Amino acid sequence: MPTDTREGVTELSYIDAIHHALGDAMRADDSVVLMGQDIAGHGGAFKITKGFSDEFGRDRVRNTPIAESGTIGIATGAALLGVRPVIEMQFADFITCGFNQTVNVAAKMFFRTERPVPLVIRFPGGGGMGAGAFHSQNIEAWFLHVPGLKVVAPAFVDDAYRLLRSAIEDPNPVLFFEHKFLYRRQKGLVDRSAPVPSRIDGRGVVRRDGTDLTILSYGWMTHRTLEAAEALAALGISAEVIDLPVLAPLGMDEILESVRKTSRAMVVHEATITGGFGGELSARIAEAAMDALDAPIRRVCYPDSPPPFHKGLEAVRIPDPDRIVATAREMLAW
Amino acid sequence: MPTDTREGVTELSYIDAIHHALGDAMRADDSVVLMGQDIAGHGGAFKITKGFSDEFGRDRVRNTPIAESGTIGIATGAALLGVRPVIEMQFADFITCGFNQTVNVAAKMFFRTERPVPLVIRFPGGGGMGAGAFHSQNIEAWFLHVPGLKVVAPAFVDDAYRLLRSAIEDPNPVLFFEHKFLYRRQKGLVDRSAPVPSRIDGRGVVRRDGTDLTILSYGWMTHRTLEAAEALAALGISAEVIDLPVLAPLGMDEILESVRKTSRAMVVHEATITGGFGGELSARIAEAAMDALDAPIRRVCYPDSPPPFHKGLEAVRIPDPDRIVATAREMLAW
Amino acid sequence: MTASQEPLRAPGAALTEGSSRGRSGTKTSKSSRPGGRSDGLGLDRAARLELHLFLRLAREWDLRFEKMFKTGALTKWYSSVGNEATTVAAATVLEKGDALLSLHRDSGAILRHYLDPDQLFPGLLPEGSRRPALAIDAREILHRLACQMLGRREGFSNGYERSYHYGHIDEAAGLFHMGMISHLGSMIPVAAGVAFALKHQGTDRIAINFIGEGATSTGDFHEGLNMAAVWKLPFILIIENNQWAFSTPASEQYACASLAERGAAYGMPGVQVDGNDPEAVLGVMRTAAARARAGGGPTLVEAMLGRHRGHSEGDDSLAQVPEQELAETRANDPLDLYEVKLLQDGACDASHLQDVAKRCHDLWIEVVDRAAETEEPDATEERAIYAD
Amino acid sequence: MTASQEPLRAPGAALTEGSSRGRSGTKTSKSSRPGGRSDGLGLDRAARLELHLFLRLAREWDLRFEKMFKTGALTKWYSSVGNEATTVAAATVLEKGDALLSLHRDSGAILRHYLDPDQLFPGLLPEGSRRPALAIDAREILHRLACQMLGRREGFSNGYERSYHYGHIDEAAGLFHMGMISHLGSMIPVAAGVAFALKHQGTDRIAINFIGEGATSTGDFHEGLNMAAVWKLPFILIIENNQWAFSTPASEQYACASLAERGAAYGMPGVQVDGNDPEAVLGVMRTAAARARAGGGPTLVEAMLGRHRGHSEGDDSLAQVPEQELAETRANDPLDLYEVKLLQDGACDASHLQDVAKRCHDLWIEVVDRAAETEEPDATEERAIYAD
Ligand SMILES: Cc1ncc(C[n+]2csc(CCOP(=O)(O)OP(=O)(O)O)c2C)c(N)n1
Ligand SMILES: Cc1ncc(C[n+]2csc(CCOP(=O)(O)OP(=O)(O)O)c2C)c(N)n1
Ligand SMILES: [Mg+2]
Ligand SMILES: [Mg+2]
Repeated sequence: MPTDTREGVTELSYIDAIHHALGDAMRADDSVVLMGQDIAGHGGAFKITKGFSDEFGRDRVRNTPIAESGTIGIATGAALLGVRPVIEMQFADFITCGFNQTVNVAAKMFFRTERPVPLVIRFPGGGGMGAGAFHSQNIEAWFLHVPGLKVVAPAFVDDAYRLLRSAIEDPNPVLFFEHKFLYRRQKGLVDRSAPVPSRIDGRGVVRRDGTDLTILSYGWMTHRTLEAAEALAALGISAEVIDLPVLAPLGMDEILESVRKTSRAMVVHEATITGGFGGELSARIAEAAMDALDAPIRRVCYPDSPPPFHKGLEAVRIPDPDRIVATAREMLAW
Repeated sequence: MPTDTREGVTELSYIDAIHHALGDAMRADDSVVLMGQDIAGHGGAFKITKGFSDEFGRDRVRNTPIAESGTIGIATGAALLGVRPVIEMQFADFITCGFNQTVNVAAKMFFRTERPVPLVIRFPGGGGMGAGAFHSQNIEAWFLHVPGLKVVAPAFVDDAYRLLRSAIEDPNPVLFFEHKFLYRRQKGLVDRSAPVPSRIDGRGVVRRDGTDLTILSYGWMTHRTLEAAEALAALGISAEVIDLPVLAPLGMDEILESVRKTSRAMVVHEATITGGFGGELSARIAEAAMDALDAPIRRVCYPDSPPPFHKGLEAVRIPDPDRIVATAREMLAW
Repeated sequence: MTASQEPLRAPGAALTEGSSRGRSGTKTSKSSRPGGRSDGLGLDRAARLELHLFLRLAREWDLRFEKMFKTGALTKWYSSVGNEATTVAAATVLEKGDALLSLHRDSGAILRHYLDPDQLFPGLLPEGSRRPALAIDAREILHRLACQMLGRREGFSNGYERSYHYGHIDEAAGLFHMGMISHLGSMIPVAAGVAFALKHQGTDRIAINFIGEGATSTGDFHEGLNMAAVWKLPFILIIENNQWAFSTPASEQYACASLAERGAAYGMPGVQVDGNDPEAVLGVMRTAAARARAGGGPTLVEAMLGRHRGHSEGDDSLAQVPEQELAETRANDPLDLYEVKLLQDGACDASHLQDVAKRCHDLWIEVVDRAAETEEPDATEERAIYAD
Repeated sequence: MTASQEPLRAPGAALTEGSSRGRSGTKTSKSSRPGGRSDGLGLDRAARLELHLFLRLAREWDLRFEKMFKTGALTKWYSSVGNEATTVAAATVLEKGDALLSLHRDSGAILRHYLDPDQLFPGLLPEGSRRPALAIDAREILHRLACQMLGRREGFSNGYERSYHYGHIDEAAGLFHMGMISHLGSMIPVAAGVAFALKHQGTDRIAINFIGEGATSTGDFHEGLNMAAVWKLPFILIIENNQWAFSTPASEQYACASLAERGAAYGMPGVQVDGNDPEAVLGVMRTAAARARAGGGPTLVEAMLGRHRGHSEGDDSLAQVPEQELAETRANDPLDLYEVKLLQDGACDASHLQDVAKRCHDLWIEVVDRAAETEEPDATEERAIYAD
């Protein structure tokens, strides 16, 4: 990990950006407390919190027992009194063991009692590494159907840093989906001294301008979409790529503006297709901009199956630039 | 409850249909076992299993401790050896405490091991009774995003009976959403001696023919949609109402055929809008039949909030015939 | 009998015998009540009459709402009748800045923690070692509480949450009260988390939480208590063991000799106490609270109670309780027992008891009538799902 | 020492003292091993040498895959090294029709339950009271097992599941084996459910399941064991307490004196045993299995082990284990200890041990090499999510 130099803009990997966002937030605000399995000492399964228990002490960097529900419950209770817990799920998939605390206790607390719950849960998620059915899932859609939660899924390093800082300041429960595949592969410039918004709020971010179709994506898939856009350009098709670093709450203005401009919309995500967030996005577009559409809205997603273990079996399921390109061509040819 | 007369067709309430489906399945197949809180003796919170522990014995009608995860886990294990457990959640909302067992153990078992899990979980769900945030939720969308689960949500009494019988015969985990509001209000004719399919499989069922727009719904909302269609007819608008008694797996043929005919599609559900199944339905239609559409696809759903306790606060949130009518009129005027 | 490593025996606490564990249809703890040996606790008359006042206050509260339920003015009611000795005594150890996390049968704890009896009934109680009251306007908070029960706009949740599902936090007064969500067990980790914050923030404040014996079967009971023990949190969980969960007897809920034994499974004291004896409960709670404040960590308290009412009013779940058990339960009504004891001890005379009962009864008529006249929630008002 | 109501003391079982509970950095169970007093168990030479064979077989299995991991032929490996005495001995009580539900360090149990040593190594073991073998083609099943580890098409899950996450059920042979899902604790209720079915279907068959001490903190541990106890299921849960969960020491996982004490919290026997002594474990398991078969319900077994490897190969989690503890752990390698004991008792000579080691080593080279030559899964094949 780079040493802690907070001056100016530095190039960081996605995982280092998360490491620094946590560290900087801990330095900026004493009420921030980290909880998770193996995060003290060892530094967590991905070593993101390495060194923190030495720097901040074991009172603020707390190993938990293997108890996702207990941990989220305790964090929620602590948040009611102004502690700002940031929980690391060892893998995103394990949230199913803390599901009730997340969707019924933390998410509904403000609506029920008007008492804020400043809580962040970090989710190292996603596939691409042959990690099998329980270490590869993309499960954000469950939480996008839960009023009261905010959901973040950065594709880029600067977003990973800034949005995690914002998430920690936000007085609401924020689920922060980090993509494991990007951890060491994705790099970018981060200005750690720039102020960040104190609230999480979502809108589409145009990552590539285009005129023929709009492709929406988030997380790892934004990068595959950008690759596909590059390939499409070579074919003479101009794709506008919109990244959604925040999935909830999500303003639609930028998305609709783009779709109105290009007249075609595609959604790409790694989560399984049925009931995924692509349906929601498609529906919102179909509702608000159907008049502008020159082709059906298409979704390029994981098929409806659990993640298989073998990399070859997994690879055919994860959306790739080829599928995106082929789908875009069908849309243009429609 | 009507006494057990299995001959011919009888009129039953929705709740009695469920009672009889369970009883008839227990009689037909010794391997069916009921598990749930308070289901023996007392007969469950809704008295659906009243009398069963006397008739079938406490070995087959088992009170469980308050342990949704443990119960679903035990049922899953038992199902691996050919027991056919039917679990009653006391209220649908409590499934969050057994979420991991449902989505990770039961749902994925067949894909992972090719070993079937013949398991039914019954969900008394839905609102309309001022029962507050934890006894009113409509949470089917979470499970529609989980490959390997089948999901049923009958609106009509005959479907409630037949689909529950089919669900119990199906070798897969089936989540059976019963709407509490319909329990005693909905009545219908049931032929308890007619054979039922041994598998759950979904397709849209046209409950009212129409030509101007297609409205898709399920559960309680199918009835409100039918009421709305009646009101629309008085306004000279002919709505085709398609009920979806099975949400997963869902064939789209009937739906698309209807939409192609009417050129307009609306989805009505009681679940909160963002991330709800309406998005999926809308997306499928937008993908497969956009060329046929004369108006944007609209969703009439619960707004993004937890269910409030007070009936007045709840009433303004649940889709009602007025909202459906108003939306239909907008679509026709588009 | 306690199964803990460090048996908690508060002076004079009337601990029931683990071997006589109350089970449905069998001998319950009540039959083995060793009688209220309160001497060692050192309670003076004032403290005892204050305890009694809150038992009565809570009882009359429930009776008022039960009546409303019967007349149809309420559609649902979960009764706290029979739990008062435990809940009132437990909340008696709470001080300013402590946290109360209550369940559905804890009106006694709520009233005890919120109220200053001198504000409500000036001069009714003698001077003496009474529990210091929080600086809260008693009438005002009772009005909101009653509105909350009725789902009115002026209730703590403005009609958005049902009865005991609200939270009320008044930092200035040092009041932290968070009610329940329906999902049983869920609030145990949350309460432990409140205790964590209190400790983490450097105070010696504590959090207490209640749970029925049925909800001890939930995973959150285990995860919450285990973490509370490992993190040595200033937390007390009180099991209100009324032997029944809805219609399910304790024998179908757990197979251990006593739930107090689970303390040892987490490395914390576990103590079983006669929950019908407020002074016994108070003794146990004092020890547990002192331990928590001193950094000694959590305690599990199992208060043995009887089932006086059905699960909720109007369901027929009481029909599952054997008649003999029900008769015993009624013969061991905690309020009756305590009144007899006070009379026997000469702590008060019958006219005091009548006076208290009448005042409480009248208070609730007045408070609830006033609440019933307030506005229903306004469905056109916005209610945010996010804090901003 | 057991905290159970009915202490399980199998004849000759080497129970460690609860008071000397192994904790990271402190005295572990191994230092208080009372030595293998196996006499009371009545094991003859054949039975002991069979136990040993499977310890060695499991050890060599792991060493083979560890080697492959080091050369990069495997990307992930969870080692069972050090757990063999517990897992092999536990599976030794399994009979035809019994169910094994294994975790990530249970190759010993799997191999023991699947294999007939006479098929693999004819004449190697003496005649005597050996465990009856299932009628399974040993070579065939080992081939599939090795393919499973390598993610090959011919593995039990056809490459769809990783290593020990598969299930293999062969009704004709009376083999029921279900592996794990990643979510720790989840399989405890499932295993209890398998036990439920076995009981419900009128058999006297049992189910056994393993869990690490870390996973005892999960809600499913609690819900599963509580229900197993209330329903008196023929179920044995064996905690492989190697004192560490990934990088987290037991002291940060639980605060009770021993996990065996949790038996009492559920009303079932809880017994702590020296998990490095296969005969001690076998004794405890025999008592538990007999109890389960007779309708007496479940047992919780806590086998005290050492942490010989990191959490998974190649992570640096072993760095968290204090050197002194690691040295002690290695000095108490269960395989070494058992070999010394067999030699001391004259049950075999050194050449037998060498012979066994060589045969096992060679077997795995052959089996794994053959598996490594098989096809990768076919990504164009359909894999159904629904049974039909
Ligand atoms: C997780 C969960 N499952 C089921 C229920 C339904 N339920 C509500 S109260 C109750 C019985 C509670 O019994 P107990 O814990 O003993 O409390 P008591 O009502 O006896 O005070 C049940 C099963 C629930 N609220 N939460
Ligand atoms: C519910 C859940 N949370 C977290 C994890 C991540 N995880 C995998 S193994 C492990 C440690 C397990 O320790 P233990 O139970 O002691 O078993 P051991 O590996 O020591 O045999 C953890 C935390 C998991 N698999 N499941
Ligand atoms: Mg109870
Ligand atoms: Mg371990």
